[in-house]
Amino acid sequence: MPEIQFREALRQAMTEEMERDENVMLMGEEVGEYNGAYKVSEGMLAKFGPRRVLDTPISESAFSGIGVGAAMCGLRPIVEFMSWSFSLVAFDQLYNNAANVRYMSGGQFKVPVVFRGGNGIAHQLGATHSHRVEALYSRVPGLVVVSPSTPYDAKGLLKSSIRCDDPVMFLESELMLNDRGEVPEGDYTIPLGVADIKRAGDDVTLICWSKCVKMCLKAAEELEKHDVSAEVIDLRTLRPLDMPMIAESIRKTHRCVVVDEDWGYCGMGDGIRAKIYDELFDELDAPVARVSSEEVPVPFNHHLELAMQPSVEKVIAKVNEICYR
Amino acid sequence: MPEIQFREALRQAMTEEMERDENVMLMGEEVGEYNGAYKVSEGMLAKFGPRRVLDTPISESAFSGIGVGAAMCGLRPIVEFMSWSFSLVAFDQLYNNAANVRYMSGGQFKVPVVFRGGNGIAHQLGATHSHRVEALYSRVPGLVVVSPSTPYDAKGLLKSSIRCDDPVMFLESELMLNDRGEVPEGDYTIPLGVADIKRAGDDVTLICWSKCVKMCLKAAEELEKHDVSAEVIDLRTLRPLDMPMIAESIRKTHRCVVVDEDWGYCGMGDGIRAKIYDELFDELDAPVARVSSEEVPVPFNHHLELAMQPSVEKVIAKVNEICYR
Amino acid sequence: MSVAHSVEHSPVKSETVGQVERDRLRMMMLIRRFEERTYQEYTKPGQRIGGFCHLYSGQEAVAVGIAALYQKEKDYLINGYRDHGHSLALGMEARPAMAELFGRATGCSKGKGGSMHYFQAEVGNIGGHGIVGGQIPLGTGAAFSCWYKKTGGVCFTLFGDGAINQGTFNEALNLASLWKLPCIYIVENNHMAMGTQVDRSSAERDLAKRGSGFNMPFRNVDGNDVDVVIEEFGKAVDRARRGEGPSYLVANTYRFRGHSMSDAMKYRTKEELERARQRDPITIYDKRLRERGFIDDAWVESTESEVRSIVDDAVKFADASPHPDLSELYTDILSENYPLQK
Amino acid sequence: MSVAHSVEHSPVKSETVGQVERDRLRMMMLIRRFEERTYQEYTKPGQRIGGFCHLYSGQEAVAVGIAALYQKEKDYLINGYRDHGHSLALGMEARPAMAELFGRATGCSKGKGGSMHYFQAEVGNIGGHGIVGGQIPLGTGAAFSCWYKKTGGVCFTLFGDGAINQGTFNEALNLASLWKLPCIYIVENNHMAMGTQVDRSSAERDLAKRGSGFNMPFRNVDGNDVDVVIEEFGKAVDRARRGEGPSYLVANTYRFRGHSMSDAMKYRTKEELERARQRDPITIYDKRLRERGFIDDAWVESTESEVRSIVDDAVKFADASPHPDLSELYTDILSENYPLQK
Ligand SMILES: Cc1ncc(C[n+]2csc(CCOP(=O)(O)OP(=O)(O)O)c2C)c(N)n1
Ligand SMILES: Cc1ncc(C[n+]2csc(CCOP(=O)(O)OP(=O)(O)O)c2C)c(N)n1
Ligand SMILES: [Mg+2]
Ligand SMILES: [Mg+2]
Repeated sequence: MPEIQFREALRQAMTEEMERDENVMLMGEEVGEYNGAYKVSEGMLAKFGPRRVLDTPISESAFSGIGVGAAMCGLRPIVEFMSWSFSLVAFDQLYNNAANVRYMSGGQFKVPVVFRGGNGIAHQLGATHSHRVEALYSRVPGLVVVSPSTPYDAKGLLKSSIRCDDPVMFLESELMLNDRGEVPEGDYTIPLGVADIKRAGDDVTLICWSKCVKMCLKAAEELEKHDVSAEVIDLRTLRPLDMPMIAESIRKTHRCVVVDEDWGYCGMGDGIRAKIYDELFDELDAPVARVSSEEVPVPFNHHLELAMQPSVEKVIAKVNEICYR
Repeated sequence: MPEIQFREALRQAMTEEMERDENVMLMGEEVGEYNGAYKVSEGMLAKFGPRRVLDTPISESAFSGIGVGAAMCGLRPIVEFMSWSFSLVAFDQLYNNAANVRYMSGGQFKVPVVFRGGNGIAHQLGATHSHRVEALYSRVPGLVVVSPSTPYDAKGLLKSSIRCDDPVMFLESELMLNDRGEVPEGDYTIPLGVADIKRAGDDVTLICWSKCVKMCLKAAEELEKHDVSAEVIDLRTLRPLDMPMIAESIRKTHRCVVVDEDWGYCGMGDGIRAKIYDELFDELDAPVARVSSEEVPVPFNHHLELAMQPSVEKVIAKVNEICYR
Repeated sequence: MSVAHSVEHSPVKSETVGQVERDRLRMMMLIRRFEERTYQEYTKPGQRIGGFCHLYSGQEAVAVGIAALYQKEKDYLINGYRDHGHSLALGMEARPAMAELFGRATGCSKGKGGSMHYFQAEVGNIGGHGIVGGQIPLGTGAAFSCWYKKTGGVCFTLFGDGAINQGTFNEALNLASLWKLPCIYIVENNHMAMGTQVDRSSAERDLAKRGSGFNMPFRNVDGNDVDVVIEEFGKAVDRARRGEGPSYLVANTYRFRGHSMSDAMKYRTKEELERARQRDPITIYDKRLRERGFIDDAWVESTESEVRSIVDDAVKFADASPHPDLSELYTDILSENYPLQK
Repeated sequence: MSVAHSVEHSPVKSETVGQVERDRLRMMMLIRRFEERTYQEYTKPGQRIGGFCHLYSGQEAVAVGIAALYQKEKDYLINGYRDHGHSLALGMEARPAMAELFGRATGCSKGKGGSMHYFQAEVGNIGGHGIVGGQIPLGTGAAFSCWYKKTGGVCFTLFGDGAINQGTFNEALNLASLWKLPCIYIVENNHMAMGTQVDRSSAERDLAKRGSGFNMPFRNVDGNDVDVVIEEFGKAVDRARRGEGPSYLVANTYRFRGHSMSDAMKYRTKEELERARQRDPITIYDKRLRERGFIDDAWVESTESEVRSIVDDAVKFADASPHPDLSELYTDILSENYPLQK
């Protein structure tokens, strides 16, 4: 299998789906002539032309709503946010329109639109450009939230998201775009709503997604050296959540740490932990722990920025804590 | 003590603080000549004139940002949202600007602004007009979130919020504006960050705020008849959370139900429950339960709308469940 | 000549001379009757209609004028929450319309949307929307789909005089003009946003000028005269269908009722209302059709009683209709079943 | 006469003829030097500057022209993320400015804000802001505070040609004009939004016209000629100080560097860049001051080396400065201690 970059995997998914379905198109800031702020859509304008690859003005509310409206009328738009942090200026279009139009119309409309872009903390972009939006959107009935951790998953999940008839919030990470991995050429899909065990283990379950998966795998390696066998579950889809797989793992390990790059309070990690407590309370030998970012705006200074976030060390420490070692 | 309406308590707080401090002013849609969409600001334009009570166009992003910018420059604006649901079109101004400007400037600016209005599900206003925003804002470092349940608390908390040098999201409820209660004339304040035991009990702790407090008090009465003594904690401030009071109660009752009108997943209730699990795991004789709204957009039909929400019956059932009776 | 013009645009085929015009007057009368009956139902004891409810009485010429230009097989219409009139004009039956107000399972949105959220997918009615200005990007997206598929269709995107102060207005109009999308932006200027007069909400009192910065046609239109609406909107529609891009039109009209049911209308004088009554779109068009000899007292009387009985029947139907089953709470949220393998 | 005009506006008191002008040229040279050195520091191996970094080279006349009109005791200035030049022009020392890029505790925002978030409260510099268009309402709020307190102050609210396509633009300009707030809205039109030329982002290519619908003055200004900037902006400032409300000005200029450090500028031809160099604001002003006999080669040389040493010193200072203590992570979030009893 060819080894390619994360960004290429995303590009392959979009390109193949656009070849497969005339109604799929891409719009966003700098996706065309500039070939994408992070070169994800490189070459796509040349390949598909200006009708199907559209550069937008800096008007997130407008082009997000255009994506939703066009989806209601038979298209399957892919809308790129240069960063998910910028979706906050279009929040109403996603939180209200994308999520509610089907319900409010009594099911008369489907909304097959994909919103995608980089999510989370990158490298010294500061408080306003480093938002982690998973909790904001995962809490909304009517939305689907996907966040891949490998090039292979990225391609398969993005293709499924484009074929999905519901609005999908597809959360990438700017810091992962250079990651390389084996990705089959041509068509394959990965189901939405199914997590993936990235590493099997017996003593503790590490729940993570996106950037934190690599971190958890590293932590698991370290823990192995100290005879702690950690199972790493990559959620891949944050809404709907794959509780069956989580439950199966915890019934085996009886211990769990959720690793969340976002602030803790009312975040993704808390939502997941609450579901675990509700369904698996009696299976737990220790509290379901959480490693998340410090509750501060993201600072510019890199040392502070790193200190704020989850780390391999913090994950290991938390595991040891709940394993009472 | 005179008995007055919730809306009058809010009006007294604003009026007294405007008399006390020339830099306090009120702006929002229909707050002036129309005397407020829900008559909270009735008579205030006549009293203070158009310089201090300003009707805005339907431009939430602009007037929210004006509130933040004016606060950075020495004023203490009160910004009314006709409904907190409409804050979603101004989301970036609150989530980014109000919350981050102090941090990003290295502490050079304070942002003494109060955003207030009706939050949550009212009466058949449909999916887009019934949002419960507490989790959206309570998760943000840099913001303070307050939500009163009685006219007395409303006046004391709003006065504290107006005097507070940090941005305060003050969440009222349209359905409570007619509630009557004893409210002292003249000045008094209630501290921010301090919860209130609205009813003492020994067997189970009911955690709630805003509209759900009445519901929990009713449930507690019912439970009393069946020899279950419920303690009702009205959080009053959702960020920062009064964990000491919650802890004290749970150390006594060892059982807890959080009642949250919002969707469950990644909501306020989950955030509170996570904190309880983290700090009090060994004190718990049962899972920390949650009664929240069904995970669906808010339907128009009133029967469905009611069925979606927490109720006295649901609270009682949940209490019985975790008391294993 | 505006008649000729409108016929050329109208999907309605008229057997007899004046039929098209009579149908338009009849529709305005039906909308008026529907709204006034809704008012009675809402305000009478044992209220069976709840939630926000915004009546269209006085603005009928806009919706009916649009309907004359509307091509059901390819056009779209989107609107704010004052959406009863347009939905009826595009052919929604009074029964599902009234049933929606009653929140019944037989409503046009199954009782899940209510007054502010009328939808009728099969005619391209992509809805009433409650968030002021929130529908402007959606309508632009519908126009985008026509552009993308080259259908020759257009999207009528309606909003109020208050909505032009939302940010979406600037973003969407610029983008639609930049891409030459077939979007007809229509401000229904009833001169009030809730209790706020236009001169207290817009620094530029001539609302047409608010659209002057987007390199697209912008103009004021008499929104009380259905023939003028058809004539003026028709030019914009032709332009859009020719692929020349969007237009921005301000239909100046008036609402006879309050903003919503709770509005005491303290901001309004008897005199102002009286002046407005002189320009009631139904009176204007009634007079014109009489002059043209298209209608007489008899026709008006019979049509009056016809629309009355249609609305009476709709109320009976709504009242007799079941509430949605509680299981409906959980349907129509997502279209797919998950886990989803495709 | 623009000199007279500017002097009348300028807080700077000039002892000798031409001093004011020399100070302006010197500041433009300092900004240019600061930015070019920043470019070197950012791109050289062992990079000590991180994050997004947007250079101002080529646009100096706008910031320096504003500074000539700016009254520190009562005015405010707010900007996007391309904010180094304005901050220096308003009197920020090169040391805290450079230290902020290095993310050090001695930076103007304690290393917490970075390049995009320069703030200097004591001169009314209410910041650089990273969200495109997000600062427009904040600046309007600063102007509101001047209006409310009747200080006679104004707020210079700057943003780029791409930012006019954000919704906040429409909302804020209308509201400021409606309330007659002393806000000077300034588009720094460098003709590019990242890789997007104005004619691909704005349906109306004359950006001045984008401000035509708000019942406020709007016009294009040569943003490469500091005297013209002072002259034209001065009229808007006088008007605002007189309480007659906001203005909308488009300062047409050019950025010599890429959008940010990662920009390969494939969209730009050598010829275009050459044409732009002909209109370099520093060259233009240098030439004029020579003609006026205000400067000569000697002055230019000594000033060159002066600004060079100022920037060298700033880099040394930044490099020698400590990183913020990890405890700083938790400070400057809230101003109050909770529970809060007041
Ligand atoms: C974003 C937002 N802000 C406020 C409201 C509350 N609101 C509903 S209708 C309305 C007035 C709108 O007036 P206009 O746009 O003129 O339309 P009209 O009601 O006159 O048809 C307001 C303020 C809302 N629904 N959405
Ligand atoms: C809401 C938002 N969308 C997108 C971005 C990413 N972005 C940063 S600068 C920029 C271009 C802005 O160009 P312009 O307004 O002309 O200012 P200039 O950089 O030319 O000074 C973009 C798209 C952002 N920061 N905020
Ligand atoms: Mg109106
Ligand atoms: Mg630019």
